[in-house]
Amino acid sequence: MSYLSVTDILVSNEKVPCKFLHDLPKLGFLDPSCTDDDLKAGTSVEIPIWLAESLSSRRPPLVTVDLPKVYKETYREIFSADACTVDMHKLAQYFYELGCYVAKYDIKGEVATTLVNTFRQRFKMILSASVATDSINALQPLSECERDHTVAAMTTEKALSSWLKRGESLLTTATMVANHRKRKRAEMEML
Amino acid sequence: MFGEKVIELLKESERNRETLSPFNDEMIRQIIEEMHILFKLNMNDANATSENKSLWTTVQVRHSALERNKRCLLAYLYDRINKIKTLRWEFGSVLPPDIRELLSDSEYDWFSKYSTNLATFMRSLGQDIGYSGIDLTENLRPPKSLYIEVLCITDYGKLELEDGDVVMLKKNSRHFLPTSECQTLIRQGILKQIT
Amino acid sequence: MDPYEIEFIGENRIASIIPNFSYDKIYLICGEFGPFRAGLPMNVPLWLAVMLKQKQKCRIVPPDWMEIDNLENIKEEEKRSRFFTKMPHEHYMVEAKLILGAASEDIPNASEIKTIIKDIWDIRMSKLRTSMDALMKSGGSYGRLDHLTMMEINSVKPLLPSAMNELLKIQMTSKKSTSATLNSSTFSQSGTSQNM
Amino acid sequence: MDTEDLELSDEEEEITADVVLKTIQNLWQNERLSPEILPHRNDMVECMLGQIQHMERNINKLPKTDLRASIHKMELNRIKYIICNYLKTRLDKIEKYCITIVNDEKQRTESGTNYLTPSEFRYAQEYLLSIEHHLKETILNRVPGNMQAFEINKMAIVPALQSHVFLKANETVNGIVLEDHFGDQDEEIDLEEGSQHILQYKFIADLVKNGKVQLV
Repeated sequence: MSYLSVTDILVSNEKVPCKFLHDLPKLGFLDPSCTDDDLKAGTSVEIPIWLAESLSSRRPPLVTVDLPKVYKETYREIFSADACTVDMHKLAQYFYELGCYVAKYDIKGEVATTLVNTFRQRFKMILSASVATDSINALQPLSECERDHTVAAMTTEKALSSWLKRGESLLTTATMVANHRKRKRAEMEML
Repeated sequence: MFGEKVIELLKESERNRETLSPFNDEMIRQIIEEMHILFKLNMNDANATSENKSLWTTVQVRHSALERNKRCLLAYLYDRINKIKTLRWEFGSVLPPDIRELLSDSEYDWFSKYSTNLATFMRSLGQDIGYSGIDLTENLRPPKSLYIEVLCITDYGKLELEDGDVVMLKKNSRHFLPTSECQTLIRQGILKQIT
Repeated sequence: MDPYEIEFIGENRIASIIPNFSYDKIYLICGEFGPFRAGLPMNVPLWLAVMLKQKQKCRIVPPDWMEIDNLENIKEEEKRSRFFTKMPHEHYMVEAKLILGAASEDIPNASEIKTIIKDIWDIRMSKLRTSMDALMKSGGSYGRLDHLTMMEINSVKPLLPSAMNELLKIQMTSKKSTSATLNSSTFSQSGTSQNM
Repeated sequence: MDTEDLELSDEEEEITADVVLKTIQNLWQNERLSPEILPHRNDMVECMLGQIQHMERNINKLPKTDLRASIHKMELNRIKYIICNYLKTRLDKIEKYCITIVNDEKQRTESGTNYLTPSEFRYAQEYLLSIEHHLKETILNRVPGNMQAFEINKMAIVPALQSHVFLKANETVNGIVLEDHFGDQDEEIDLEEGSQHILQYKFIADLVKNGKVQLV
């Protein structure tokens, strides 16, 4: 994943449970329930995955990373029973992306298998949402990246059906120009 | 938690993928200041590790936070660069004042450099065989007809056509023009194609 | 690519017209056409056929395949077959849309023909969705798609390739990182201290 | 109004304008659909630009309302669209992957197998410099001393050669190996002439470059 990717930065801001293996003087604030200045070895805290990754990859590691609950066995069973019933948006909007980060902390590789199977199963939801008449409801249970795929597919679908219907494509105002004009108009109306 | 401020900036940008927000100078300044504070704390604590070994761990946490802040700031700037590039292709080399205001001074310098570099490149196209260059901001859609009917959205003034004719583009006036000569004005929102 | 770009590519096909004017041969970059003899059929690129039709300079001769019995057979075959059947040509839909759009009065039974072609298209599109789902379930890394036309292939972009990319990415990062933790030696403490 | 037969160079055979046009159309289509930048074919582009120029001069001799003039103009607009879109597609890739492309191109120039035209290469280098300057001025020069490096390897965006693409085989190619990333099992397939497939670009990148397959 690219260093400059905004999406990856947002994904890696998601928190995961970690246990600190050493004392952390002056960093008590990392644990909202901690009143001391220092954080004691053995404390479990939820920290963003970017920090957890960086600390667990030090030699020796400074933290051990635990799986967030959606990647644990209870949920893995739900996904393998029927992944399509899950409202992924509520449960874990970056399910696959975060899953790719945490899969390495699952030595048995079961998280990896769950991710792959879940994506495969839920692909039909993307397919049907992309042609749904009630697109708002169809989009609702999808995770962030599933939504991106669906929105892209809807755009294709729309372009195709308007091509089938219309004779000629009209030349139009460029997107940014149009959006900025819209925004300006909205600002003017507010004044 | 570290680096939260810059995340807000990035979220905002992700929400508005097709508009540019004003450059957030103040936020950038605050984040850089936060980095200097973290850095100073680390310098002090790194020097004190001989007495308190566990300070070393703290130093490493802060170091990760510094790296993270740097990455976020660069990503914010790079994301804007891509949008500013689009401005060049859509508005042209002269930005309307209200758009110009959204850019920082350094960004405006970058815009000008980009624009110059692009112009140099476009001028070089076909030079070996006696062309005076090709404008790549034109011919963006597959051509359908030689002439189209357009409605003028704003008072623009005179437009001189290749054959020497001059048309007056006034608000709400309608014209029948060669597609190749009015496509840029359509993209800039000055004209609108009507069926 | 958007549908208009595929249409643009399809417009290079040769179509048959009957001009109502006479002219010498015309030498275009894409080839020479003519001479134009009023009342005599001749071949030109589809884009030129449509352009002349719009200027009322010709009639368009419907291509052989655009004929009701023929189309009914294609439709039946498409319904029966589990796979995609071979269409009259790569740009059948573009040709149909342009000719029926610009010159429906030149085509006998234009509206029935339009309906059958749309039916064939719809059958193929729904088959396409089913095959996409099957492809993702069966592995999602390779597929063979004979007889799909360019416009049809374009209709599954970016969804199919990007879902396949996503699947691959999930497989690679989740599995790769599993093996990475087992034998990893990332940066050392001394390396970090130099950075500080 | 006549199209001339074109000579690319002394050793090469004469090649007609319609062949050049078809070649450019295929180049354009491949460039649009491949994740990486493909070797430039400035010879073809310049050849076509020469044709356009020649044709434009002739059109100007015709009366403005002449039907033939409109037909020629329409054809020229179609060709200009392809050329502009082809060049712009390349420019977009050059910008997006500029760090990777500039690095690769330096090596390719040494071995004489460059992908970019001289002016594309100049453009890529200028573009990269301007980005570096801007990031330094706004951020890097203002952050703490040990954070100021412009880490070019980290910043590089690499074209995703593993992306899936659609292709049609122009001729039969046997024995394409679809490597399995997890070492489980490699698969081998044949591309028969006229058959269509969706697979990872990296397995057939060479076939795109030597014209044995066409991206669709």
